[in-house]
Amino acid sequence: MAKLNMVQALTLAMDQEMERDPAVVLLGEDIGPDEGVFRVTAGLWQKYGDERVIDTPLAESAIVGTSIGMAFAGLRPVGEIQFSGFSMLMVAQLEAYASRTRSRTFGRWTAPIVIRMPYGGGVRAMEHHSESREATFAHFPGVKVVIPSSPRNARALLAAAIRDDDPVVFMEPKRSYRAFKEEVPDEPELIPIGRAQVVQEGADLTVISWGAMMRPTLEAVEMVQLERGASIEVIDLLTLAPLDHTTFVESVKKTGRCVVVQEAPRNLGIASEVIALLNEGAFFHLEAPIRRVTNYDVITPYFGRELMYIPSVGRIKRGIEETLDT
Amino acid sequence: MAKLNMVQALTLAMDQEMERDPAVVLLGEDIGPDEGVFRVTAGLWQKYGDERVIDTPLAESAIVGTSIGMAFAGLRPVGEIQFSGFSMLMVAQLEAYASRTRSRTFGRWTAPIVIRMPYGGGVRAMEHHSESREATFAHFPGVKVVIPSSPRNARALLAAAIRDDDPVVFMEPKRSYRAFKEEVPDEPELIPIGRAQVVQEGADLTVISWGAMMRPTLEAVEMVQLERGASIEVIDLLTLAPLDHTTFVESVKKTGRCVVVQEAPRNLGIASEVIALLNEGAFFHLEAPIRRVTNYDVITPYFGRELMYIPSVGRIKRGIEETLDT
Amino acid sequence: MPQKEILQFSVSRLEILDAEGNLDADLDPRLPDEKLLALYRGMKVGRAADARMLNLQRQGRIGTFAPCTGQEAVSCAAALAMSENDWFVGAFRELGGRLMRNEPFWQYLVYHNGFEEGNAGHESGRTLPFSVIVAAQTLHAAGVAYAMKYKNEKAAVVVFFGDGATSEGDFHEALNFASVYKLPVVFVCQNNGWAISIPREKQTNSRSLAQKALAYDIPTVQIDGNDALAVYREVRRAIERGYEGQGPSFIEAETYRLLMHTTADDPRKYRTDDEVECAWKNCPLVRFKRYLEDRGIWNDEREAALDESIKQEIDEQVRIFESRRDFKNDALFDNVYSTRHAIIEEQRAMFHENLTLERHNG
Amino acid sequence: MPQKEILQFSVSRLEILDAEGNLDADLDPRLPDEKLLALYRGMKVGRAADARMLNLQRQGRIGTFAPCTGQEAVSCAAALAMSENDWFVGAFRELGGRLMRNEPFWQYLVYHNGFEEGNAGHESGRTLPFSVIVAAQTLHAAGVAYAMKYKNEKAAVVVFFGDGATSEGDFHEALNFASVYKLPVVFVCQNNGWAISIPREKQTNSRSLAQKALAYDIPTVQIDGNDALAVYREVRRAIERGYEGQGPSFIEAETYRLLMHTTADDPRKYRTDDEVECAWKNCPLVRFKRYLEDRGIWNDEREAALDESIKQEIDEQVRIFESRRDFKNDALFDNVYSTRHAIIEEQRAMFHENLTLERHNG
Ligand SMILES: Cc1ncc(C[n+]2csc(CCOP(=O)(O)OP(=O)(O)O)c2C)c(N)n1
Ligand SMILES: Cc1ncc(C[n+]2csc(CCOP(=O)(O)OP(=O)(O)O)c2C)c(N)n1
Ligand SMILES: [Mg+2]
Ligand SMILES: [Mg+2]
Repeated sequence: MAKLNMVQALTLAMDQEMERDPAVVLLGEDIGPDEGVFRVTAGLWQKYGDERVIDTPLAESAIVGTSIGMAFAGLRPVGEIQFSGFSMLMVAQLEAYASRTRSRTFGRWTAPIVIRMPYGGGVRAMEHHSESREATFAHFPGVKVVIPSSPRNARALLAAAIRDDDPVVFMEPKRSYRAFKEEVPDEPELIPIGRAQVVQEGADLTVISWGAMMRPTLEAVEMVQLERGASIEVIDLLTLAPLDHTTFVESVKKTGRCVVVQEAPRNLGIASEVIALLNEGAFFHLEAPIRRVTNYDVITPYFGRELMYIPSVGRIKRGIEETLDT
Repeated sequence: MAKLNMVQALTLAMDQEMERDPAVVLLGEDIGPDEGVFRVTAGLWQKYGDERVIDTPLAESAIVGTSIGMAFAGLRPVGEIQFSGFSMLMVAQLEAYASRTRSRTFGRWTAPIVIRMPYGGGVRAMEHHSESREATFAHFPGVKVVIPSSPRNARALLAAAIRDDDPVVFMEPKRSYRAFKEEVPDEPELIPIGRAQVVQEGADLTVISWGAMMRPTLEAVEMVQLERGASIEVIDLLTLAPLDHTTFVESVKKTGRCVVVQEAPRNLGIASEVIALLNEGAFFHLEAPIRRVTNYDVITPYFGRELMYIPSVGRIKRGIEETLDT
Repeated sequence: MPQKEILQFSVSRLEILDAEGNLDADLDPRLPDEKLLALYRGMKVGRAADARMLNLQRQGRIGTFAPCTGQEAVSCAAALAMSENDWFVGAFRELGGRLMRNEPFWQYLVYHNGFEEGNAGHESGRTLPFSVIVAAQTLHAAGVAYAMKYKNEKAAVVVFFGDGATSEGDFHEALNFASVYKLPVVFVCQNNGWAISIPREKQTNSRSLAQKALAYDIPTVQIDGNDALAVYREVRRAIERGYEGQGPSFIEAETYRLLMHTTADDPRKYRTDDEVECAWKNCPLVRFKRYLEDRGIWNDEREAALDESIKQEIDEQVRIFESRRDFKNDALFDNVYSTRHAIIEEQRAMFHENLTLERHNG
Repeated sequence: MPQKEILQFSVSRLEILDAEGNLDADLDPRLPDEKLLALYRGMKVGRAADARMLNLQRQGRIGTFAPCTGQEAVSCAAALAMSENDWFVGAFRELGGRLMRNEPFWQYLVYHNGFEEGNAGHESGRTLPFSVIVAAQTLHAAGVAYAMKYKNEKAAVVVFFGDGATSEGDFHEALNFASVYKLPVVFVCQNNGWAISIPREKQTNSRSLAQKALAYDIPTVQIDGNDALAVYREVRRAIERGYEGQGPSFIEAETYRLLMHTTADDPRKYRTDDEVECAWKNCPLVRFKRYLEDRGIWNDEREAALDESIKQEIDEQVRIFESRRDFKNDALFDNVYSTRHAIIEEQRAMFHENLTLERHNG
């Protein structure tokens, strides 16, 4: 058991999976001697060499397209896209092959690949380095989308993603990379993909979020609880596709009120689908409209203004309060 | 005034816009002598020549990327992607440049391009030829997404898209290309982008749809009206981004019940966002859960089974009936 | 130190057996008789299967497909040059080669009748299914080759794509990737003169497609793609180069698409009947038959027997195809993911309910 | 008719002024003094501006940026070779050239301080803004060039990109597109040896980047990119080729990124100090200064005066930058679309409400 930040936890997951299974290889830009621009592959090239930690040419479609080929031939590739802003270059391979090979061949061929990428804002990065595009990937049937929120669940989810027999887009909240540390067990640990986690139970309202938004969300929840004595249930989705709707539908049936906190723009984000599913599954239990606390439907702002646009603790808190008051 | 099918109406729109404005050029695969695989550019190469009706090499990112450059330099390019199934190859150019150039340069540079593509199933096409991916494009801030449903509105919307100063993804329901004819005025006609159309007014329930689903929707509505004497309001969204939520929120405030019919898979489709907006704007008027009648969250089925998966008149009708009965 | 030439490149062209049946004996790979006969049979099967599909399509018994007539030498001779351990990565115009790789024709028909079952379950080993997104499969080929190298397997990957495919970004990324890691990939460009309506000259301004490989320092050659011997020789050499760790090779095989692009296409809109008629004179089967005759291992009698045996084989396959119509309606829900998920199973239930009601009402 | 060579290609390399200051007088473009001085000034401004940005970045007054030190000759000499009507399409490492194109440095700083306003409003004419998605801008260049040709304008497009960019699919599609339509594009590859941590040799297995253009039959040349005269000469020739309807040209300019990839990068992780030290000996400014001195139009006094004038200019620009901090909070809502839309305006209202409450509470 060691106290690790999320970067270290992710490195640990890859290291242990590579030790366990020689079919696991990593590929991406600058993941070798440079150890990844966020150092997530620290030490792995030194330990596993060129063949298993593959520094690729600058070509995102190739990273995913060759991963698919490797998977066809029995490897377990873990590709890194340097920033999610560049991930649009590989969606054709994801949508047309990774996502549907199992279905279109009845399992004769499958593409068990992991595509890792840092996502989200708040680190004063350059343009195209701060997007949150989980909904783009989650919309493709057959793709699993996973976003951890802490070092410990990051390690356990990445290990599970690598062992998963389906293509997994694994999005890492870069704002949380080094934001805090957590005890992470030495022994491999897995969190099943496709399950949300009830972070805390409550009776008056359900807050749903994921990734980098979990920390401000929990902060806001604590403030509301302290200030008003409200009892709030908090759910960390962890898997964005396929959604674990049972967990949040049951929760909202109980609480009758819900706030969804999302870093991405509002339009067609994960929150929209959560609301649609709650509308279908918990309609007669709802006592107030479900509230979305999200970014706005504008381009991802360059860093000068980004913190005004990403949901803040204050906005989340107000969202919860107003929903409690409706 | 002539009776035209949708293909002819689209050709007419392009012809008239090209006559009006020499800055309008068309580019795409097989749009010249071959007149497009669906013949939507029939006669235009013969009339306007190689320079304005540009047969491109087989490269979708190039079609959109060079369109963006042309637009920077004052042209009004209308690119064709042969089938929406190949459109994923150009989303990087759409997301990183077309959608945000206006915002990121404060209007100093803009990308008024139109990207046309046939979408949807029901014509027994090959694999990757039957997808409905409007939600993918609609999720990008700054992109307008338009889908016509009839020859007349196809002509008027395409003309408006070409004159629009923003990037427009113009998706053509290929199942409706030759399905029926309609009177189309000779004189240019425009439908403002960003507005939904109330196709018929009603008091008991609102049905929302778009594109190829409008026809079965209207059929189902008529049956329900006849059989049960119900009064049903029907809305054709026409523009999928930005959504004209005012129109459908007002409608559902009045009717209290709503069904959304969508050809795309359910998860994170336009219907999800419509529901989220209704939840926000009409919650206290809702008398029943909003129902989604959509495809399932599976890969777009190859044609042997596609008609079982695409919403049918029967399914739509049952969706309306059940919502009326809730 | 002014301006000086620092690098030289060239592209050469190889022909062994020309349209008139003239043979370059030095270059003849001297295949044993049984291989020659297998190759001829393979090409004939491809041609006959294509013709049958055209019939079936016209009768509405299968959907749209892309005929391969005229291009049989490329995929068939390549298939012959490959071992079972090598990987066959096709696009959508390699029927002859696929059948030589033991893909059952009935499954091919099932697929073209709109059912994913056509891609399922057959044990054709290392033959990847159809790939519709032009050029995408070139990256899969590079990935498979990486795996072969990684696992130290003696296996190469032969990937097919058209002249049009050379314009796509994925093609470029695949060649670069294969070159950087010296992967055992044989890039076989079936230059059939057309990408739907776009002639080769408008697809690119290059004087050859073979020269595309120069950008990556990949050994390259242009061949007459209707010359099965040339195809065999070059693919074989390239595979061996791959086995020996020498990396990828590129082959531009010049051939011609004698029929429509797909059954939904009308080639009269963009090319002349003259051009097509001319191209028929280059038919890869005719010259190969003459070669067999010249070697004294073929005659009209054998031809007739072969035709009959192929007809029977195809009839049998069509019969199997026609008998396989009991496909599960809800099959699409089976393999969305490797394991069951509540959201998919709920939708499966909805699907069944809808189908039942539909039947009930309709 | 066996195997025969059908096509020959070569790549040549051009150097005019070497690192020691030796000049090939035949190739010297013989620029008039004022142009030479403008070029030297441009390179010096680029260097000084870079250094200032490094300072500002370390003080937290601007964000991450990509320094250009060592590569000034490429974008500056290209800018000098261009007319106002030509288009400058850059990536993110052409500071010197951008400033020569009259992009105000203060705006460059505003941008790098995280505000889109840095791209707005200045009248730098045909200079496109920063492009971060590697290689994407090569397609924009081809599109702009198409428009120029379509409008019969005498204008070429000079597009810059790195060695790493040559691996992207967009690069390939752009070259093909430009070649097919014979567009007036000058593709300038700033081969600075590295793409972040990936050395040129691992980016591609080719012996040169210049040879990438052979795939498209685009005229190509490799030059010493630290030799401003060679850059000027080749860019100018290529622009003229464009004017004359001869289509695109490709230039591989070999240079070196003397500093970090961006200020977020630590180059010690992947290259040796030795290598970098060595590279400093090739500094494009040193040899150019010697050239000016040899021509008798430069001396230490002038150098000192220039340094002083540049310092003042940069100080002034930094001062303007520092004074521009009154940016609208809600600016992001202004240009989502060309016209206002209810959904955006509702969100703008929410945004203001949130900001007000935030201020009130915090
Ligand atoms: C990415 C992509 N774009 C467009 C298409 C539509 N399409 C199918 S085949 C084809 C032409 C392919 O030409 P070529 O590569 O020469 O192969 P051929 O059909 O001649 O065998 C086109 C444009 C596609 N399948 N994929
Ligand atoms: C499509 C894309 N992938 C990855 C990146 C991240 N990235 C920024 S610059 C760079 C290296 C670029 O190398 P090169 O083209 O040689 O240009 P240089 O930085 O050396 O000027 C990378 C990988 C990006 N900006 N865009
Ligand atoms: Mg072809
Ligand atoms: Mg570089």
